[in-house]
Amino acid sequence: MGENDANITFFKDGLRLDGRRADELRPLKIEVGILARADGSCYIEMGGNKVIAAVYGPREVHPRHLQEVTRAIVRYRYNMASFSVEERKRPGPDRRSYELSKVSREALEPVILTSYFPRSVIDVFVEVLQADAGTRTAGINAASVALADAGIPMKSMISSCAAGKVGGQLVLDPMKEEDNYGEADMPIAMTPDGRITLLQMDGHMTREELKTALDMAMGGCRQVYEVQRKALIDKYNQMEAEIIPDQEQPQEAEVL
Amino acid sequence: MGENDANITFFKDGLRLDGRRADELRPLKIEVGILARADGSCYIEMGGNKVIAAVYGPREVHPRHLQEVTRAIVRYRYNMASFSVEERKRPGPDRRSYELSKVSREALEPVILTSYFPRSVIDVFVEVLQADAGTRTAGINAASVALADAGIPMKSMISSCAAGKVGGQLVLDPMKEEDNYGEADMPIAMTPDGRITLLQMDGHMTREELKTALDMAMGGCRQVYEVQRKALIDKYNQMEAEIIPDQEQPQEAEVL
Amino acid sequence: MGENDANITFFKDGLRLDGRRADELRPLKIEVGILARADGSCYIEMGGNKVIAAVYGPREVHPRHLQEVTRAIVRYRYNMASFSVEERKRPGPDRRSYELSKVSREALEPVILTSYFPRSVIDVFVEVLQADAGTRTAGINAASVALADAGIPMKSMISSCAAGKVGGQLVLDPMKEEDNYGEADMPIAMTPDGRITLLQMDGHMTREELKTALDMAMGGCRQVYEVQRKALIDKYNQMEAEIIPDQEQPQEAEVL
Amino acid sequence: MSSVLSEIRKDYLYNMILKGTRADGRYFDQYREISIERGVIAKAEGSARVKLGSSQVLVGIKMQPGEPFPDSPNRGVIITNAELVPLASPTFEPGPPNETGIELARVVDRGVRESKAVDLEALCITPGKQVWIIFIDVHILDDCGNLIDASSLGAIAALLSTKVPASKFGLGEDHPLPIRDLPIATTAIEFGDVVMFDPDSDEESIANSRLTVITTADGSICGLQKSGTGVLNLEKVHHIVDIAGEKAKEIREKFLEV
Amino acid sequence: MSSVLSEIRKDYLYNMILKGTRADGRYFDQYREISIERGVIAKAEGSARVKLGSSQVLVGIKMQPGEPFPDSPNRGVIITNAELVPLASPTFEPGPPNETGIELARVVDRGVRESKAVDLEALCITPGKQVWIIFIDVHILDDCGNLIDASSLGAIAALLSTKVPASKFGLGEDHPLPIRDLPIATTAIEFGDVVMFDPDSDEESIANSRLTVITTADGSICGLQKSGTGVLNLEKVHHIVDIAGEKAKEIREKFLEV
Amino acid sequence: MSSVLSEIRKDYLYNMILKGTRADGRYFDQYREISIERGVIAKAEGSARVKLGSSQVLVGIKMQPGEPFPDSPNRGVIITNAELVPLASPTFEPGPPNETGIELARVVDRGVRESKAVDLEALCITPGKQVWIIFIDVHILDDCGNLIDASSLGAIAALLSTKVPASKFGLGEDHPLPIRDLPIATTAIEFGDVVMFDPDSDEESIANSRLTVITTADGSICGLQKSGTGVLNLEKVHHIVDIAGEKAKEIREKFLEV
Repeated sequence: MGENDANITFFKDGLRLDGRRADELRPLKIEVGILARADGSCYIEMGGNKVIAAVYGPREVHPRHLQEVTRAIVRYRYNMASFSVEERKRPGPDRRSYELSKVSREALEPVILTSYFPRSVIDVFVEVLQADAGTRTAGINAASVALADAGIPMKSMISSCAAGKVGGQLVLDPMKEEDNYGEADMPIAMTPDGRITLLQMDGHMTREELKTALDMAMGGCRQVYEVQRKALIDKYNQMEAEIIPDQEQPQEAEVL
Repeated sequence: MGENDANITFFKDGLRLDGRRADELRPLKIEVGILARADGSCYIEMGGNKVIAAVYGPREVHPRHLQEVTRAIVRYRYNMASFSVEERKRPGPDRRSYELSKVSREALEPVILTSYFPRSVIDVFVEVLQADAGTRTAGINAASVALADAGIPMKSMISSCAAGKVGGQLVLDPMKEEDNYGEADMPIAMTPDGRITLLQMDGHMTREELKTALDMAMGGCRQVYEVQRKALIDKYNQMEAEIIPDQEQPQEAEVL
Repeated sequence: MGENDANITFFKDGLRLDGRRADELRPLKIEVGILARADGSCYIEMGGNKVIAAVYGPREVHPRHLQEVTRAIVRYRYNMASFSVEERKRPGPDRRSYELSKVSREALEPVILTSYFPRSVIDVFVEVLQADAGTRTAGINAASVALADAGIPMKSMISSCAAGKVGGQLVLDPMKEEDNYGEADMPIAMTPDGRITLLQMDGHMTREELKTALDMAMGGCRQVYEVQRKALIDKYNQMEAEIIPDQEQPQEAEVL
Repeated sequence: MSSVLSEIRKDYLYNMILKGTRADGRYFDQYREISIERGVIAKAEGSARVKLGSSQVLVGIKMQPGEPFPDSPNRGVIITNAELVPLASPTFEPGPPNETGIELARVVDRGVRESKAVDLEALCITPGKQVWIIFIDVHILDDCGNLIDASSLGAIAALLSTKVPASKFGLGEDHPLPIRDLPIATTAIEFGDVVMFDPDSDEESIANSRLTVITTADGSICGLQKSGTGVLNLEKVHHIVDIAGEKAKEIREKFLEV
Repeated sequence: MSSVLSEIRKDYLYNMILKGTRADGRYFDQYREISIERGVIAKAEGSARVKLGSSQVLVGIKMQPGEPFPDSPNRGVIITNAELVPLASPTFEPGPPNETGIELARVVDRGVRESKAVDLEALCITPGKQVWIIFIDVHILDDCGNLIDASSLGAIAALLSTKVPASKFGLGEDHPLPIRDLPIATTAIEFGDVVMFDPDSDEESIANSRLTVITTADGSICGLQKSGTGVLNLEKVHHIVDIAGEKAKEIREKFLEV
Repeated sequence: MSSVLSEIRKDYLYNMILKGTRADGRYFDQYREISIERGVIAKAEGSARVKLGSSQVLVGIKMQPGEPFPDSPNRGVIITNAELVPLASPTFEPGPPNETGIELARVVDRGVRESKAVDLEALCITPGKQVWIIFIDVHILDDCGNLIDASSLGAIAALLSTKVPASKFGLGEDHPLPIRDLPIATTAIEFGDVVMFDPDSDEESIANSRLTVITTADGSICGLQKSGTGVLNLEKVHHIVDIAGEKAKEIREKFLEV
């Protein structure tokens, strides 16, 4: 975490600098199926974060020696666009992105029914187009929806959200300023029934604060889950709507 | 192209700085079969350029997954020696050499009868020992001769040459000063009957200038072709000459 | 070799700066079998050098195309820890470590019975934890013991030691100061019966000096061999000691 | 695609061509629908998201002060990079740009550079010491063909939306990047003796040759790039260059000068 | 390990667990024997060799003056690296750190950094110009499980033994590195609904999830890292965090404060 | 070469040796024909193309001002690199230098460096600040064996032809590089108890051991490098060193001092 700067105030009239309550998420927008080539895809805006996830697979594994005979392997590639951050980032993975890719993959893998697809791979690609604290949680949320969009069988969705500590107070879904100058950041991911698949923390929390922060972050995940669910239902309804007219007006389809 | 510097004169008494007419090639020298290990090889001097090309193959492809079942693949590696340019170049490929390798390969591949050699590779290696504008065209010319020297079946030769624009005037086969300070450079490669296999241009030309420049460059390619052809015939005659004396004087051969 | 600095005295009262005679080794300590995961291992202190060697194998070769059908291949990786030298070394191999790995491998391979294990690999890993001139010889000595500890069949041990020239005089097993400011360094490795498997030299020696230096270095190798042999016998005796009580007190073994 | 499937696809497309049309019903010189959204990335100095049919490209511009090249001490520096991230196509692989990505970046770069679209002299801060560095980062999101045209269009659109971030570096007030020309890349492929503009992925996969023509606002040509293992005769080159000029004019007027 | 062997091993360990014990007879929350040797590398500014059961880790500290990061001009810099050299395990391969090595280095780094164990302000030489750079190099020698705890312990032990080499750089007299906290990482795995601390390699290979908790001297938490493809419910998290606090206290008092 | 063919070749060469000769009729200590052409690359400060039998090597020298190493502030810097480009042999692969290329470069470097052939003190421009950097780039063109001797000879020949490009950098007039010694590398292999100098590729492929001896003008030895997985007894070493001295003298007098 960044150094705590005594001159920064994180709250005004009981609200955060962007007007949120302590336990409020940033505006969340999810679009399903926005890419033509990918088997499944999702675009998410979570506050200032703009992230796309794509899923390819199950498909053949190259190189072969990576194959698992009893299950599909899952690969996850978290990547930041060079222009996604204040100071241009050199293209390509760095140590941070390797770690985030690992924990994000481990956040999703528990719910993917990998045993259905032995010897194959499910590839999840996450591109951060604009970063504003919480890109890993945004990425996991998008990836979870993209997996569903690709028709990958899953035990449940995964929803992700962070809790933080700023100016001695716990807050949900910290934005950039809170992340930079706050005292702690704790991203988690979980299933709708509260089983934790990702848990990281850095900063400084007492035993009691950690308890409260976990409850708060889990509440955030539940809110995220509702938005993910709604986006998928909308997409499904829209597909239905697109298919039915065609069936009712076959002559028009031929004209096209 | 470099910035056009108003203080530079490119012509004197109607001739270029090195005494050439606008449509005149630089001195061109081609030697065939100058390497012992390669299956085919060629050394070319084209103005100040000194370039060697070697061909290996058809031979087995490694790694295997690059194999094509119906034809040979062609690989082309354009490489500059560290000492070939004014300021020492770091060894190894850079973005420019990757692009030049690609377009050079695509300049030659149309005439190579790749279907004769399924699952194999034809490797073309081009080393620029000294660079003086036009290294890609010199490399393609050398590579084309080296392919013939290696006995690779080809529909025809490929000849390559650039046209440029300097001081508002079109010139054939620009040298370093004309390339650095000129307004446009357009390298092409073609078969003897005028089918274009490489075409690049950067700079600034009107629609009409482009037409003329294309004609000029194609004329240059035809001149290059004559030199390539002669070098191969000379090599062939020399080989004949080497073989026949041995047959006529067997006793001397034993002495050796 | 470093530049000879006229102001440095390498001898005082006929002894070297660390009190050694010209033909005396630095203190040498060898421990066998100090790692649990490796098939064989050895820790060596040779003056200020602290080096660990580990052996894995014979084991399967990856990637497969490196396999040899009639014998095991031997790999040797010499690596310096970042903190092993005065100025922090960037992790990973450099040109020096590639060369040392090559000559060290070639120093050991002559005595390894590689034909016993076709299609497999014997991996030797050497980590320099602290460097003080002579790390390659220390590494070879440790690796040779680790190979024996791993039960790899060998025709004989290999022992390694350098001779150097400082202040115009030949010395055995040069330490850092002698190596940095001396006139020549000549590391060798050999079998107990004097067959040379490694020989390198840089610096400046007359034909006669070279002769004497070779004899001196070979004498050093013989001394090293005695310490290697003793360390292995001690280890063997200790293992015997550990196994025999168990056999005599089976009831106690069951209690554990 | 397996080679059997690709043969079937090739036959199908070829039969369409014999009938004088393309798989999606376009004319041979017709572009797919284009849409451009500028300023989509607030963290970047400039940005544009281009959709060309189903192809999607995002170009971001970042600027920072840095050292000039020794041979042009008074001019700003342009560095163009293209990332063909594996999200965008089943055929893209993670890792540093391969031949295709490098060629794409270099052709986009050539258009901007050779057209002198950016007034680089105006980007000198202290002669010989400090100039503005412009990073043009092309991020491919969905590869449904003709990435060169989409990326080139994204680059110039993003540059048009770019503010020089002078205040951030204590170098005066922010101001728009000085743009002097509007280069447009137009790409055609040749297959079965027919020339088709703005190829989609299927068309690209069957093409013999491809030719990109970059045109400036005055109708001149500032870049050419042929690729592919086919040949082009002089007549086809002239045909492509002529139509390219018209198409570039239409695109420029419709998307960049309104 | 072949998958047959690994199944047998898994069954064996599972049966032990049903009996309430572990393969080596430890209690579920019991650590293996720990030993720490400091100052083992004379060429390093600080060093420590940690044995945790059969696992062996050597941590070396090197310091040199260098430039601060632009966003913290008055503070020293910590750079942590972990080398999982192939000497340490049959599964490690030569080459740059992979995912596992990177995660290890980052978790060790997080403990040192987030606990504010090193007084970085005291490592400023000339504000904005020159500060001390601390390289924490973790060198794994023998991987018999739980490298995170062994490496984290090695890092703080090595830092405690570190002398700032000021005289070597003409910056005054050497002095001990100012250490303000003693972070301890404690790691547990979950398998068969049981939580086991300080897992050995076999236990790691069958674990569903792993959770590392880093605790500071005041009993607070300064780092968490879950890994593995299993899930953890809230109850298990709290259970692990509670025991982690106790274990960390024991280790800190026994090995770092004597 | 397939292993059957290589066995046949080995037998053939072995039988020749039993008869006291080599496949190309040379004596065991006889070199192939040598030719050296200097100044072949006008863009380089110095260059030499060496033919040793059918082996061909081109060495180019580039010089530029740069920073000295901290431990030798008043001396120029030599950087030696060898490129075993795939043009030169069917066994060479593209990519950064492998073990063989690195060893080659380091042995060439050792000869130049340890013989003190170049007066590095004379290459100091401003003590501690600026010195001349000499890049010795060895470019292998045709590998027909014994690249070490060909490359070492090329290096010293190229250095002898080198002009320090002072005027280009505003540092006075160009002048020849100050050369003080003429190191010559001579290489022999051991096979079937016979020692052969200047091995060709076939001989190299069957060799048990190889020994390179680098000799200075005064007949001293400034470098040794044994390689290969065979052994050498003391007698063979002395034999090789003795003949190496004679051969080096012949080569030096014939090619470098005329």
